[in-house]
Amino acid sequence: GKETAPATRPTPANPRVRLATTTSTENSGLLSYILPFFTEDTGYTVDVVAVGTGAALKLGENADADVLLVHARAQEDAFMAAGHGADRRDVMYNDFIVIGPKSDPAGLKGSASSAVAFERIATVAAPFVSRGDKSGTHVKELDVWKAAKITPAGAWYKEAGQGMEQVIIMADGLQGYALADRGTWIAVKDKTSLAICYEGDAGLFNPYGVITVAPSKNPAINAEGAKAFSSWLTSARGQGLIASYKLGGQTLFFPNYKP
Amino acid sequence: MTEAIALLAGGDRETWWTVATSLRFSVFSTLFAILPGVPLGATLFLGRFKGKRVAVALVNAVMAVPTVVVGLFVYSFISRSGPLGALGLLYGPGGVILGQAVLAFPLVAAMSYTGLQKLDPRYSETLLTLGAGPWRRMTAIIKEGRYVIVQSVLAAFGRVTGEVGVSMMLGGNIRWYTRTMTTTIALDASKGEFERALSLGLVLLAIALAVNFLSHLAVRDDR
Amino acid sequence: MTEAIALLAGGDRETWWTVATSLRFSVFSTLFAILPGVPLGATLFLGRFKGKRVAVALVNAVMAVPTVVVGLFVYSFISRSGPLGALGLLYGPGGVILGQAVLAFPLVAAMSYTGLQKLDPRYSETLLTLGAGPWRRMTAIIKEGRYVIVQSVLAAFGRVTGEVGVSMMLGGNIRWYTRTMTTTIALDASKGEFERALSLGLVLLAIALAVNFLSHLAVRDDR
Amino acid sequence: MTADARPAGTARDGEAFFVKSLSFRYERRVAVRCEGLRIRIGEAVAFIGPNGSGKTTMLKLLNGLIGPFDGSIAFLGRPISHNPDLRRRSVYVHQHPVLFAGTVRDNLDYALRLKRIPKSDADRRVEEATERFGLGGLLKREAGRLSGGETQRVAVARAVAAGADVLLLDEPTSSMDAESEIAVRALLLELRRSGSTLLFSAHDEGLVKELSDRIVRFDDGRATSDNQGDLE
Amino acid sequence: MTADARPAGTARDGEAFFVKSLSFRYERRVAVRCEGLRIRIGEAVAFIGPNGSGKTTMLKLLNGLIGPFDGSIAFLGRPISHNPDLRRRSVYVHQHPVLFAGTVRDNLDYALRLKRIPKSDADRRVEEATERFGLGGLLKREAGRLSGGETQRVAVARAVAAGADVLLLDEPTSSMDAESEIAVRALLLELRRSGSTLLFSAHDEGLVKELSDRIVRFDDGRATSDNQGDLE
Ligand SMILES: Nc1ncnc2c1ncn2[C@@H]1O[C@H](COP(=O)(O)OP(=O)(O)OP(=O)(O)O)[C@@H](O)[C@H]1O
Ligand SMILES: Nc1ncnc2c1ncn2[C@@H]1O[C@H](COP(=O)(O)OP(=O)(O)OP(=O)(O)O)[C@@H](O)[C@H]1O
Ligand SMILES: [Mg+2]
Ligand SMILES: [Mg+2]
Repeated sequence: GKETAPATRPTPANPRVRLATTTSTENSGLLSYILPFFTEDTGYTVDVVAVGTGAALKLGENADADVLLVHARAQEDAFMAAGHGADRRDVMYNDFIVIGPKSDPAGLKGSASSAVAFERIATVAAPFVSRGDKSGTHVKELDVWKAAKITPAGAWYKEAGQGMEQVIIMADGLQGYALADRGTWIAVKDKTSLAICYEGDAGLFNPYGVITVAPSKNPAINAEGAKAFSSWLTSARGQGLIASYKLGGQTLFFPNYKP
Repeated sequence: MTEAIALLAGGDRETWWTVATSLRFSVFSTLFAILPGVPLGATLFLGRFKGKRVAVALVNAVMAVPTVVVGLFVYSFISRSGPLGALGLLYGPGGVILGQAVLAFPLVAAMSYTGLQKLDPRYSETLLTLGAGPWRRMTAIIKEGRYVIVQSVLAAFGRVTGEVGVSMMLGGNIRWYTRTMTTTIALDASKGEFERALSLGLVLLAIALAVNFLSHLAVRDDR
Repeated sequence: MTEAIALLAGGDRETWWTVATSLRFSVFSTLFAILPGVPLGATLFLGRFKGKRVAVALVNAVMAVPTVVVGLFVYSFISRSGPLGALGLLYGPGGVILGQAVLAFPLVAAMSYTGLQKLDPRYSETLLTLGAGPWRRMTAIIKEGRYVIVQSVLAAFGRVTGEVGVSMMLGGNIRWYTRTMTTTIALDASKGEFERALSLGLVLLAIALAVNFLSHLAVRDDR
Repeated sequence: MTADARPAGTARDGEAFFVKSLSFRYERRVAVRCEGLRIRIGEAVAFIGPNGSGKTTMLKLLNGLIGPFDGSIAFLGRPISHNPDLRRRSVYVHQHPVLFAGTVRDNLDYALRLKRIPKSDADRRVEEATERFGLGGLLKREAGRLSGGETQRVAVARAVAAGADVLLLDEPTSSMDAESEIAVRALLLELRRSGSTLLFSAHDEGLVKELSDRIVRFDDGRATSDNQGDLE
Repeated sequence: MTADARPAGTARDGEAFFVKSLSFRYERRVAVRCEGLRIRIGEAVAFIGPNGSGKTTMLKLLNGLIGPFDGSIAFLGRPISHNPDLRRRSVYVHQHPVLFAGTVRDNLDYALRLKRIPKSDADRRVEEATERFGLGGLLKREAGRLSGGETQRVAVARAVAAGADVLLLDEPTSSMDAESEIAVRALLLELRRSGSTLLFSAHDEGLVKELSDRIVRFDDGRATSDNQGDLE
């Protein structure tokens, strides 16, 4: 773009911020939507490295990222407790849903809770594709199985060990069920023949956090940039933009920063 | 390194199972890649037909196609809505083996062709003058170039053992079913378990090393 | 196919940019892989030292190491907390090029070695008897085996152009910075955009094909 | 068979090769040029000339191993391209021959199999060749590891055993010791007497004098026969 | 230099090769066995014997191209392993030589460079070799594409031009035409007169008679010299 308003755009000393995040924020299109505004407002460009949740945290631990945007509350807390992070803030949330064949062979619709829904899947041994990768989604799925007092095992339970998108695609290929986050689902759903079979359980809450990596870990960390990103994302402007991002007419993420 | 040894020696049942599965897939897919690959390489070498140049370049170029594209390509055939969907190969061992064979076959052909290239032209002339037909010439030239052929087979084995894209895409990395060394490694890497991933990489290297040594016993370098 | 053409002909700026970036990375990394790889291959061929067998097997076996492991290995050096962290190569072009070179270098060495293998032993004997030292013998044998060397370089180029693991791991697939054809394809495939991924795969194949043809003009097959 | 019984354009009675207006080039340089040459069945013809004059090239052309060329070459009355007789009835032995992987015996057996000699006949032929060429000690040896002269002896034996009746031999005794050379000469004389057609190149005057009915001289690629009337 | 001035165990005055209790095997078969052999500087020695008797193997052993072996071989008074004189002063030419990529001239130049002949000297030598071996027409030709005899001529020329004074030639004229053979013979005679040491294998009696001071006979791997007193 042309430098129409050079005076309004700040020029930080170290203008590149490196964000390690999970694939869901990148692939849902949220980051592509909000980051240009961030650059406009602050002068920072963000290098987005989209990886698995665990890998994102590991990159933070190794100081290879300046700031993280992830969704795995327990691991995030452990990360902070170990002193790897400087500051953690809630940013936004969406929810998990159970997807499956449109015909819904296990009859999940109208289940009282997610645990009940899972129980029905296990009862008819309908194919179920699990993330199996210790991601936030996987941890949540295991919680639900625990709540249903079921240890999933057998040929119907496919522990896939892949990313959210791939698991949805596999569930489609196998005509089975899967637990998915709504953001990724909305982004991918047109490529599948699946439908949402269960949603709305308060237990299926999926919160995202932004963590600035402790600057003391390495001199190369762009601490100012990380802070700027974290503050901007939790500012009224950032929160407003998150709320305004829609895909196919649907809101994907709900801002929830509380100072 | 120590972790790699610990993983295996410690008798982690799942690691051993994964190693065995990887080997099984690789051996079968290499086999299925050799069957068309070696004769194709030999035919490219012996043949004097139009479009030979194009064929050679094509076979060479296929190496640049990412494994995930090969995976997608095969996927379009074996997916439920694909022509071979009824066979139910997707997300099962059959799918992985088929995909890996499709991946390795041009490699085998290209490397066989290149290797045979350096064979003394008097061999094929002698075959011709003694009246060998196309089939005999092919088999004889494969025999003369067996050292080179084994090298190309080893390379193919290495390639399928080490690739991730096809195994992920067509096998689905399903635990106790289609999970291989490489998909485990990819999973570990995505989980941030970098040390474990590296250790498993070393195990893979050790396996490949062993296979290489064994093959040397079978066909000795005759220099 | 039509979509592939449409993507390029339609002048999608990002696609073109990605193609150019891929080529840039591949060319440089192949270059850096050749520099140690070809001499190593030739040395393995000429040398009569202890442990040669092990060295050859090792170089061959490295092919079986998944690219993501190579990526992790290099990562452990260029991570900010690694020994080369200060160079700031991670998640930049430098990191990808380094990683790809590390990936391709044993391939170049192994293929050069195997190719030279079939060279008439009288060549090295003649060099020896004429009093060529190790360095001269190496350069002369590379010249005699240039056709084979070019083949191995092409294979390396194909390999780095088509690999995903290293580019993903060390480049981070950052848009307008380190995004390559293969990482784009991997991303598309993961988003379920199979047609687009396949189309880009075809583009990649076309590029590799072109490079193969060009190389044939440079070094003609002298059979 | 009489010439009259054949359709027009086929060989005259007993004509092995008929070459006309031949010209062959490796890249740009012309390596062989021949206005006309007729070689009758049963003839023994020596190709002589200095190094690089085109003898090897001509022998390979006559056996259809290299091409394409300008002009025409006929074998037994038919063009050599797509001529089934060529592979069935003639064989070329390289100046410096190569043997296949396996033992010397494997090499002989293989050649016989290629020429479709029935198994019963094959064993007898191998035995005969072994005796004639003094291969007794070599039969079980690895063929790729023989000395230069041994290799040449086995290669000629392989061609003869395969039973082709048109032999194209490129300096067949150049690497042989005196004894083998005498034995091979005697053998070739015998083959000639029994009606085989022999074409061979040689620098050795003794071989040429003893064995050839006729000489074709090569000079810088130009092949000319001593015999007039090769071209009508 | 006098023998007395040297430490014990070194060569007698003018001793090129001294072989003792040599035995060499390819895999299991013994290919060469020699109780003792002494070759003086300036001698011309012919290696003769039937095919496969070990001539090539012996020449390669003497030039340090194959190994390991049992027994000892000394060149100019020192063991051939790690003997810098070996590469500087002696050269072996294959029975069927190969030339390097590039032109014939490139091949000559390259050999001279390897032997560290100064540039000024090199051009003169190439000219000389060209004239002596009649290479005029070949100099600019692609070396890999020459005929058998041409290749052999260039290979011998390359070795001679490189200025080694101990030449090991394996059947050096076997593929050559009469004219080249005469020229090469004359040249070798001249080299012998000027003090070079010549070891060559041959089946050609003429070459042996004309050129050799002495004969070493090979029989099934056993090398014995006509000259008594080789072993004290
Ligand atoms: N690479 C090899 N491996 C095994 N055996 C070999 C090898 N090269 C030669 N031989 C054997 O060693 C013996 C001596 O061979 P060599 O080549 O020295 O014979 P030669 O006297 O030079 O014969 P020629 O006159 O035919 O050239 C022969 O029996 C031969 O078959
Ligand atoms: N593959 C090739 N490419 C180009 N030129 C070649 C090739 N082979 C031979 N020639 C050239 O063609 C000419 C004829 O070679 P040819 O081998 O027929 O000679 P020849 O009469 O058999 O010689 P010799 O007695 O040395 O064996 C020579 O000038 C030679 O250099
Ligand atoms: Mg010739
Ligand atoms: Mg010999």
